[in-house]
Amino acid sequence: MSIILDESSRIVVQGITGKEGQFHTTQMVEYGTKVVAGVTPGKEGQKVKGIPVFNSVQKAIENEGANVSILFVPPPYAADGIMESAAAGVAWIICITEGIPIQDLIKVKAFLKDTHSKLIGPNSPGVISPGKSKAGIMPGYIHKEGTIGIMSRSGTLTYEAVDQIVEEGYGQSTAIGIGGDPIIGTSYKELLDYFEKDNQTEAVFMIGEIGGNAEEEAALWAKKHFSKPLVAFIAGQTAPPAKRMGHAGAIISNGKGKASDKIKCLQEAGICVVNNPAIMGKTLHEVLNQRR
Amino acid sequence: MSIILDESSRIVVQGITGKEGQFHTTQMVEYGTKVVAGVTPGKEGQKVKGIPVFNSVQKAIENEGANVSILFVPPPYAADGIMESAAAGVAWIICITEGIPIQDLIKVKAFLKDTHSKLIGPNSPGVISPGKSKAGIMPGYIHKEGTIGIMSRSGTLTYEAVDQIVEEGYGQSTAIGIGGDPIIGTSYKELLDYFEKDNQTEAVFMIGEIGGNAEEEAALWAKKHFSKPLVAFIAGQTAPPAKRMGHAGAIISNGKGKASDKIKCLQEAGICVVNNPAIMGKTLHEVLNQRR
Amino acid sequence: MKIHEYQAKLLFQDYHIPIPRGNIAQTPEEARSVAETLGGDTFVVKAQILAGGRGQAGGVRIVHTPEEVAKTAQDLLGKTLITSQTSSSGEKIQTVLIEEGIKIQKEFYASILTDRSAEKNALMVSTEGGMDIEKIASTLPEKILIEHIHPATGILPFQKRKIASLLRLSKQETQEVGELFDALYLLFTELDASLVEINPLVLTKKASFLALDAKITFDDNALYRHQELLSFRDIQSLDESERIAREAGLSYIPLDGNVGCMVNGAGLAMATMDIIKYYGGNPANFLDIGGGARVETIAKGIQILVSDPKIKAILINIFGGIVRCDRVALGIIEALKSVDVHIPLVIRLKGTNSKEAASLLEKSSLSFILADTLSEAAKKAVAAAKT
Amino acid sequence: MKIHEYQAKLLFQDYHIPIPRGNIAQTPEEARSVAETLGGDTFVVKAQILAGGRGQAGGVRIVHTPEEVAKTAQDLLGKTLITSQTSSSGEKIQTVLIEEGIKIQKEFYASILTDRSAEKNALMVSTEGGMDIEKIASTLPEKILIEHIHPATGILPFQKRKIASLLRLSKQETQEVGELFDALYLLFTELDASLVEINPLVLTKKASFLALDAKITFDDNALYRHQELLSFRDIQSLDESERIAREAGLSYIPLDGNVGCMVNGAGLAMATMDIIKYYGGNPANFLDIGGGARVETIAKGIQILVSDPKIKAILINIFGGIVRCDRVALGIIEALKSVDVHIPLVIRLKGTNSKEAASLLEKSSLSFILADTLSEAAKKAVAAAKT
Repeated sequence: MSIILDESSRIVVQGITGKEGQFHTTQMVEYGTKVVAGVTPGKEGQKVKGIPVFNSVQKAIENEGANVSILFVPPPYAADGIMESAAAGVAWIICITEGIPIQDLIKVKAFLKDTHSKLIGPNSPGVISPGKSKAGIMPGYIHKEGTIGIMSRSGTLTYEAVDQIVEEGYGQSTAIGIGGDPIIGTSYKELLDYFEKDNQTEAVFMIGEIGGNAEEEAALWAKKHFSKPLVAFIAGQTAPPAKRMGHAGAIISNGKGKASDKIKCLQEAGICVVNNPAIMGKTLHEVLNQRR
Repeated sequence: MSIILDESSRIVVQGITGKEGQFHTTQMVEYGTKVVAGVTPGKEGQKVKGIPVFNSVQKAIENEGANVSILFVPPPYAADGIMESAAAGVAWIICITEGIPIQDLIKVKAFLKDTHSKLIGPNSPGVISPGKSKAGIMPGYIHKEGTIGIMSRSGTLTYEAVDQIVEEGYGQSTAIGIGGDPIIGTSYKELLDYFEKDNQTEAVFMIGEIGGNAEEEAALWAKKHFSKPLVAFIAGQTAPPAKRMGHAGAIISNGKGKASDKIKCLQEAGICVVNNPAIMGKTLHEVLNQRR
Repeated sequence: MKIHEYQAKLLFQDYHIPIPRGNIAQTPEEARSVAETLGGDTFVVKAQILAGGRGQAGGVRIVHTPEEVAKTAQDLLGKTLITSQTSSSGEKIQTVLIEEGIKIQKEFYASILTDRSAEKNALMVSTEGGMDIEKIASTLPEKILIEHIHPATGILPFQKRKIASLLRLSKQETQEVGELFDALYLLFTELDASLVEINPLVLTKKASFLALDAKITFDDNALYRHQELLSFRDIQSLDESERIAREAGLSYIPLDGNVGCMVNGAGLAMATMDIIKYYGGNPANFLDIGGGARVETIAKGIQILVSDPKIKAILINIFGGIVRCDRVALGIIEALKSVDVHIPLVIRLKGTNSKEAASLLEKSSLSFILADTLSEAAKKAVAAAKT
Repeated sequence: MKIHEYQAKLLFQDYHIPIPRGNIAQTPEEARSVAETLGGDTFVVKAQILAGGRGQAGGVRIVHTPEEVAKTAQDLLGKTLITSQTSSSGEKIQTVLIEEGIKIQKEFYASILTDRSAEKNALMVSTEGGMDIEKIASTLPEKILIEHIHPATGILPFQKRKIASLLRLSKQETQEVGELFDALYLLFTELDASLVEINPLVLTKKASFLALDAKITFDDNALYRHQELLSFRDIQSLDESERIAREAGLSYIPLDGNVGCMVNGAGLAMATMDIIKYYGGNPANFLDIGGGARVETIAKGIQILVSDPKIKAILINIFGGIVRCDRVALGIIEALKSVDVHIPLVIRLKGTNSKEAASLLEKSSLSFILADTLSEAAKKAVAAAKT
């Protein structure tokens, strides 16, 4: 097994007729993903690379049995698209869209509480279970099927980590970009729970960065509930304090969010933290070696 | 044990300085309930029957360690009082208030999703775990400590049932009025889960009535997950169709809500349904006797 | 609280929900004058009653001259209209609404209401306008769309697209109907409605939407924050008994049986009706006197039951809790001083101080039939009604 | 997007949030005229810059005559103000705000902002107005109240009571401050702000509330739906480099190091800065060119780095995914035709078509230092900056 995606995942692409949607649909199909439907309101009846387009997610589900949606929908319409998918009942919603207003996301989070759907992202490169299915924009070929779960807030840094890990001879069970926005769907902590229960996953690599306290929450949870090796890297040790929110923002987060605090918290929870991004793969290998 | 309330429950009375609040506080204290604090904004420093009054639930918790709140707050302020209790973090909120606008309750339900508090009511006679604690307006003396869990949407009909059950020689673990309003906090279904896990409870008597589909949901859940004897009565077989909502209301509930449909659904789930309210106690006794 | 169509349309105007031009009249002369002011060659005269089912009962008529409008108003005003949704005594027409005739392209159904199971408000739409929505639900359920509205978001764009898809609307029409639903939801939440219904919602030949009918029910519990709505309350349209009940704060619903009953608590009241039926009787009403049980309330309750000629016996069933039975007994004795009861009265007082209550009643010079258990009380009442 | 105090106060007025009387001036003459119109014997002249920390830096002055107002305006206008929150080059004052002097009874702090951890908006209040809120948080945390706002309810009465309790307000004041917070929250959500701050919020000697200062930051992602706010954008106050970056859609933050870097993706950009530091160098900036990596974008990025005299070497680190490295290489070659680079340039292109990219770069007549791994790239860049 893997998490979120496997061979049986049936993907519906929201925004399939857009430039991004078309391009990545092709890429996903080439990777072997079962893209069964697309959605663009008003374009029902069209086809993109032979894939039928519907006016609504509900119709895509009724007609093609889609159970995962991926969004390449422009920011003004993306929150609505997420909620449409959730109301229609897909299991996972993967939102690639970057730049969704934060007030929209606050409403999305409230809306999702009354549904059974889980959201990945927004501002995520997507999810890949190598060898099985890819719902995202990551280059599929750098990945390899295997035993390492990867979760990250970043895109290209994840590719770097994947590359290093493959270099050491390991593949991935599932690699997930959880999204770079301040408010996102599924957290590291929740994903750890999935990885814990997943047979294929033997260890997890977490790529964090400054801001928020998602890494700390994951660490505290992992200390109690996660039995597999967990290795982490936190980007942003040299980054200046976030300019965006000013001082009030720093208070509301209780002064959390600094890389040094995160690293300390993770280490206290017994997690191995890599301090040089060039040896992410190597460190993981060492940790796994020690355990054997 | 019992559910919701036991000897260790520390009650804060919201609206303690009002007429109802004062009267029932006295009654509860006489029953042996640990009423540790009262709340009425602007009346901090006063005492009611020796119980300290605070301006906010948060202060009542900080000062007196309250973990259950009961509301005798007039309808215009009740929804706010419930949310205040939830934000302050009491485990159970028991709302006696009748006549809260339904739009307020829709917001309350959304608000509660982000808290760890559970709501009983509104428009509930309250909760009693006989011999231990009473947070409600029911006459304590008719109850007796024992093994039967009771849950009901009604007040006096529950007293009738309790009376009949005691007549047959049984006491109650906990008796709960879940509230007579269309939108309420904790459902029959959720309470069944608590009763299932409660050692003291050997059987449950459910008193339902026409309207909504809470009894049906409980029955479907019980069929799968409830291992103890469950006996039910549904009031309103002769009641006229609800006038309030007109025809549109009947559609939205999918034609559900009729007593006959409810009884059929419960019986199909293997639940013994009493058809004469005069033999609620007797029937429960027979069911328990058969099982032994 | 229900309000009249013309009142609902006044509120629609406040929220910019389009309605036909028109005005009300309470005399044929007023009606003629309204029609003359409206102009045109088609008028609709609509009887203003609170119950539904007007159309089939002849309460909505299309005519073509101000003269005919006046004549129709004359016909309707002061008349009692009996529809499938009124009681058998019907509802008196005190006002008519006269509107311009509208050239209709399509008719739809639209409403917003609270869905107790989902614990949310919901919008309901159907392609089949002007029909009984319950009938559509049973025969053409695929023609009905129900969408729940999250309190943090309001009606979402994807939900508006679903409406448009069901109703096969153009882009321009989708935009228009989306705004109409937003306005309807705003009215619904701001005014604490429990139902707002437009049946039919029409698309005119001029391609714009119009609420041809309008029905609003308000949440009685929220009226305290809408003082402006209280003037809409139409006590006149209620039965005499229903008016007395409302004024006394009693929850009362008349039925067709012969055993009247008066109970404290809605659940016990229903159970009492059920057991009357169980022992072969027929409950004549639902009557919940609530928790207080003051002398005056009890007196009003008995008065209502006594004035119903169908009732042959009365069962009073009180389970005393916080309310003591001896107090209730005194209340009954006091009440019966002011109300003359010519039919058998079965009384069951159970719970707190019930023994004291029984002795009080026995000591009084009035005649009752006392009962101890619920079954005994029901059996005695049913038997008494048969004699 | 940050806006100036006077702009924020214009929006406050729209939402009926009370502010002192006042007006802006861009010349001493205008300033004198504003003061004369205001009248009274106390005036506050406030430099309008986007960064905080104005007060300590001498950007807010109290004077008593229109003459002094003109003189103070003369002092401030055109001057560059360096505060604890500006960059070392400071911010130029182009406008001053002149307001009436206010007699203050009490000073508070009030703000609304988004709490990413709670995934909700929150209001923050403190008894300690006019001070740096971060300092209060570290020294007097019990003087700060933070309340999360549920999107379905807005600010609730119990939360307003908590504010009143902390600030020790009378019933009348509680009512007033409650309305002020409702207005603030409405502004915040309707205009998609990420921070609205009033510091100090004052209770005047006349016992009414007034926003003495006003600070608003908007969510850049939501500006598309607030065209009316775009006129508030003050490009003039930005550094030349920051302006170029914004126009080119680059995410750029200058720092104090000597190794410039240009990376695709924020996470990898931060990791690149970290590894420069790890190998003994000092990153000069954060620069994320995003996913597209068009020739023009790359050119602008290099141009920004080259124009920073502190930078002694540049590291370009690109992990090609969907963006092919050969394309990026062509972009760099093309870009270097228009930008003159006099410092060492270390390039690492990894991922899709990285081999083709390397050969393209080698074939070009330009001089680079190529690297394969992340550590190699960082080491080479750090070494190059030292020479």
